[in-house]
Amino acid sequence: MKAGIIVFPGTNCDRDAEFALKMAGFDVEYIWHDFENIKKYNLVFIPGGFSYGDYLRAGALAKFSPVMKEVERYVEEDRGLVLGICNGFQILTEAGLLKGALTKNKTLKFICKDVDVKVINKETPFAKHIKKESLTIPIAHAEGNYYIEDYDYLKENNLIAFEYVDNPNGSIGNIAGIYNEKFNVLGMMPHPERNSLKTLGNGDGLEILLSIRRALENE
Amino acid sequence: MRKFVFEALITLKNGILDPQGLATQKVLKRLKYPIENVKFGKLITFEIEAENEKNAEELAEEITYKSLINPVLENYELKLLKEIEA
Amino acid sequence: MRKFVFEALITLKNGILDPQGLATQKVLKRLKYPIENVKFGKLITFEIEAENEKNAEELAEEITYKSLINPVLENYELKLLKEIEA
Amino acid sequence: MNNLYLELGLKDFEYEKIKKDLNREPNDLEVYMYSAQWSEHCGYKHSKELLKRLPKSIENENAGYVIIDDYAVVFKVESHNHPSAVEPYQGAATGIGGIVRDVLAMGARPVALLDSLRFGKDIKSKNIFEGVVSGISGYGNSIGVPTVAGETFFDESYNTNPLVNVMCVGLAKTEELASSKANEANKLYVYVGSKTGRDGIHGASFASKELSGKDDRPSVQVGDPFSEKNLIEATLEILKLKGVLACQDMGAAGILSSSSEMSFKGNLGCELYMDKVPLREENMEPWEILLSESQERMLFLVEPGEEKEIEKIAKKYFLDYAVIGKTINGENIRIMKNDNILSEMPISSLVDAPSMYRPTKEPTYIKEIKNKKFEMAIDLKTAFYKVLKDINVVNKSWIFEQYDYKVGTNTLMVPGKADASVVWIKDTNKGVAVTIDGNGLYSYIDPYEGSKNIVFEAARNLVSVGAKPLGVTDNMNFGNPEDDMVMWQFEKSIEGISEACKTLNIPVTGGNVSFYNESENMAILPTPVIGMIGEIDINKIMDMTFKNPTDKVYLIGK
Ligand SMILES: Nc1ncnc2c1ncn2[C@@H]1O[C@H](COP(=O)(O)OP(=O)(O)O)[C@@H](O)[C@H]1O
Repeated sequence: MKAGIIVFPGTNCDRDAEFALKMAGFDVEYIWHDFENIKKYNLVFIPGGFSYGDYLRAGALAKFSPVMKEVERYVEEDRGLVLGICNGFQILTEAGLLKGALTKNKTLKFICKDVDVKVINKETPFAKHIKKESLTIPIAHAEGNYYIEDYDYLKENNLIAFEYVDNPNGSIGNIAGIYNEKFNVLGMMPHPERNSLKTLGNGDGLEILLSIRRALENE
Repeated sequence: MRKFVFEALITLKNGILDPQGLATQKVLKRLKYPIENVKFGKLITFEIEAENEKNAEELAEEITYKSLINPVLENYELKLLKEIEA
Repeated sequence: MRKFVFEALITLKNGILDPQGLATQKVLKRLKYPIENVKFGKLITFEIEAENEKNAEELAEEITYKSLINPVLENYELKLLKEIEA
Repeated sequence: MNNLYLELGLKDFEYEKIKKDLNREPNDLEVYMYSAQWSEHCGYKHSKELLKRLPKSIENENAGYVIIDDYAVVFKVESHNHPSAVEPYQGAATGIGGIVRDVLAMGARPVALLDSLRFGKDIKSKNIFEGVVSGISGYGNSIGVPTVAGETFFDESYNTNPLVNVMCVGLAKTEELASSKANEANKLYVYVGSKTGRDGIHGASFASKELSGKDDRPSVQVGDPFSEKNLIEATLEILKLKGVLACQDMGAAGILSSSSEMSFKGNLGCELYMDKVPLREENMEPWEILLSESQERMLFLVEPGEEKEIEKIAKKYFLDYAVIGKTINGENIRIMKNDNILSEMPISSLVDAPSMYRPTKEPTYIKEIKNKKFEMAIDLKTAFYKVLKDINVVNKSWIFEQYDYKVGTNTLMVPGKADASVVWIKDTNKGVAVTIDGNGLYSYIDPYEGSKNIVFEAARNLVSVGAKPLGVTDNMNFGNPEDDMVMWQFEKSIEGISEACKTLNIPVTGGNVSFYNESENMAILPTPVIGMIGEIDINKIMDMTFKNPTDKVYLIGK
């Protein structure tokens, strides 16, 4: 299975993603944001960091990079799965590929710590092979407060992927991650790639990446 | 070509939590100021080169709506401030 | 007591680096927009309760200078927007 | 008579020396250049004699290093005390930026940050404290370098003069280490990074003057972490190019100090073109361009022809780029603008500030302390609770949870879990253990023993996670060096650090001196800060949690 990691200027979790994706059995390549062809990847991974410094709003300037038009087409044509973590999630919402928006944590501060998240919808290619009901995954963000006007819409369409057990940032409905309607895009604030090994935590993050690989292989 | 200066005033939509405003208000109230309803927004100014005022305004609108704001969270008001020497 | 709404427009002093403005401008220019001099500032609105306009304005000045801006980096312009029902 | 030199902080005897070195009166531009290069900050006037006593291993590079397996672990500490007093957020942020570029200039990828912070206890200090922490968080998190450890202490003597010491650790394969020494004439100086503005002009001499209060408003440097992150990636790519010969960050006294020092190290001269520097502001004077401390800039020395490749990389990362000078034979620095020579003078004079060391003697307060009797005025239980509640003892997670201490996925020991943190060197089973420590109170009561103790404490911190100490970087935060008491404290402290390092048999690989830390005529506690690096087997890392009921607890030592 081939994973492509998109690297924007300012992305800083690209190498972490490479490490974890290899751990989960993917062949991994980097995709510089100017690049225009991503068809060959089974998984497109948009990692965390501060693309363009997050200067206008988190993720706002990255959506104009040429590669994002390709991501849009990739999703439309259902070429594979798109996973956006942290800044990746912010970019996907800014680009309109996921609903809602991410805004400043209600504490107004950056938060770096381990949190527990419940797996809400397991009937998706991303989550169907996750065995646990709840996972311990690190967060590290200043703008992870998820907001959507029509929360019920998410709920009714099973678009909620993960919920915080103990809401750290003020997200509506404790939302930690959501899907798009086609279930081929997942955005989440917690960083599974930072907990892909026992020595880096308890390894729970690997569960998600392994689940994705298995689903892609069994398609 | 002519050059126009614009100012975009960007505010949070009604109902969106403004933690910065709230925190600032709390601090100021603790200092005993008779203050309410503190709200944080953004002020972005920029210059547009265009043939005429109308074109400039259209471009400025497009830039503001498509790039400078997030319509899920924010409202904006765009003002043409002045024309300057190109 | 009466109630007045103020708007503080806060901009960076001349010569102070504006990384947000620069990065935004670079991206917009790459999208071929004829844009220059993008500058980021803050817009803060708040309400003050006071006996009269003069007192309200003095308080608003004080709050803005002492608490809302960083005089090392920023300039400001304070506007009385309107009076509202107290 | 032109009194510019006095306004810029040069002394009469220094001016006389300049005239003698030049064999003429310096012009205004040259007075500016000297005032920056001979400031305490760049010239180490009061400290350089004493620093020679430290057991140093690596001379004259941007940062020192120790070796673990095939890797050079590059590390250095630096202070940003005065900028943080004036503008806490930006002061701390640009402090991080600066130390990261020091490590980067060695060709190392920055992999960890540490911060040693000291604040006062008044209301203003609270703002400074919060501003500094968010500045470190804002900048460090954005560039993707984890802040893995630090220390925080509060004491009245730091009211209005906080100490913000930051340390960066980087990794490079030993054969990839870069040099800052220019080795041949007619090589090009290539500028890469953000544009030059009037930021921090006079910063270098400013850092060497006491803060007088209200009107100290130098033009504040603002950090741009996005450009820094780009600069990190660009620099690491550029250093892989074959025609790139040397590299240096532009820190204090910016273009002037970086180019002259690189040339001086190679016994060469240089030519700098003021009309070629990328500028952010209009009508900048040559002295402003030379001395500007605009952030996020690097200087490379390259083979003619190679600049095209550098340009490509710079463009990729949204950075400015320009050929701004070259090395020349001889020993002169020549400042040019549009083919006119604005100044030409020997670099050796410029980079060698006169030493101001003078013998010191023990101040009277030491005896008073020694003779003082202390009595325990409260009962043990009350004391116990008082200690637990003390601001210097309480849990510091409020601080470190604002730092992204996990980015890079190498942090094997996170803050709060042990006395030192551990950063994994992926592809090996080794880790770098890191700690940073100071203790102003001990160093005040007895600068010699107190400083020794800090080195030993740092070593104990490393040993407690299972690491073997390998090297030290020190940051000397002291008051006004023209004060006899301060100089004595400084001298004893250097002796203490030297002695402790010799005992442990580890070198001091680099460091930093910050003088003039005082406010309202009160010097801060003399505060040497020690950063220490150790080597550890990642399968044998210890934390401090008790493991099982009935396990025995031993006390070792006396
Ligand atoms: N307190 C100190 N202990 C040991 N070495 C020091 C100390 N202070 C400065 N140095 C050394 O002096 C040299 C110049 O330091 P500095 O001017 O801070 O470097 P930079 O060029 O990065 O600003 C460096 O090699 C540095 O390691």
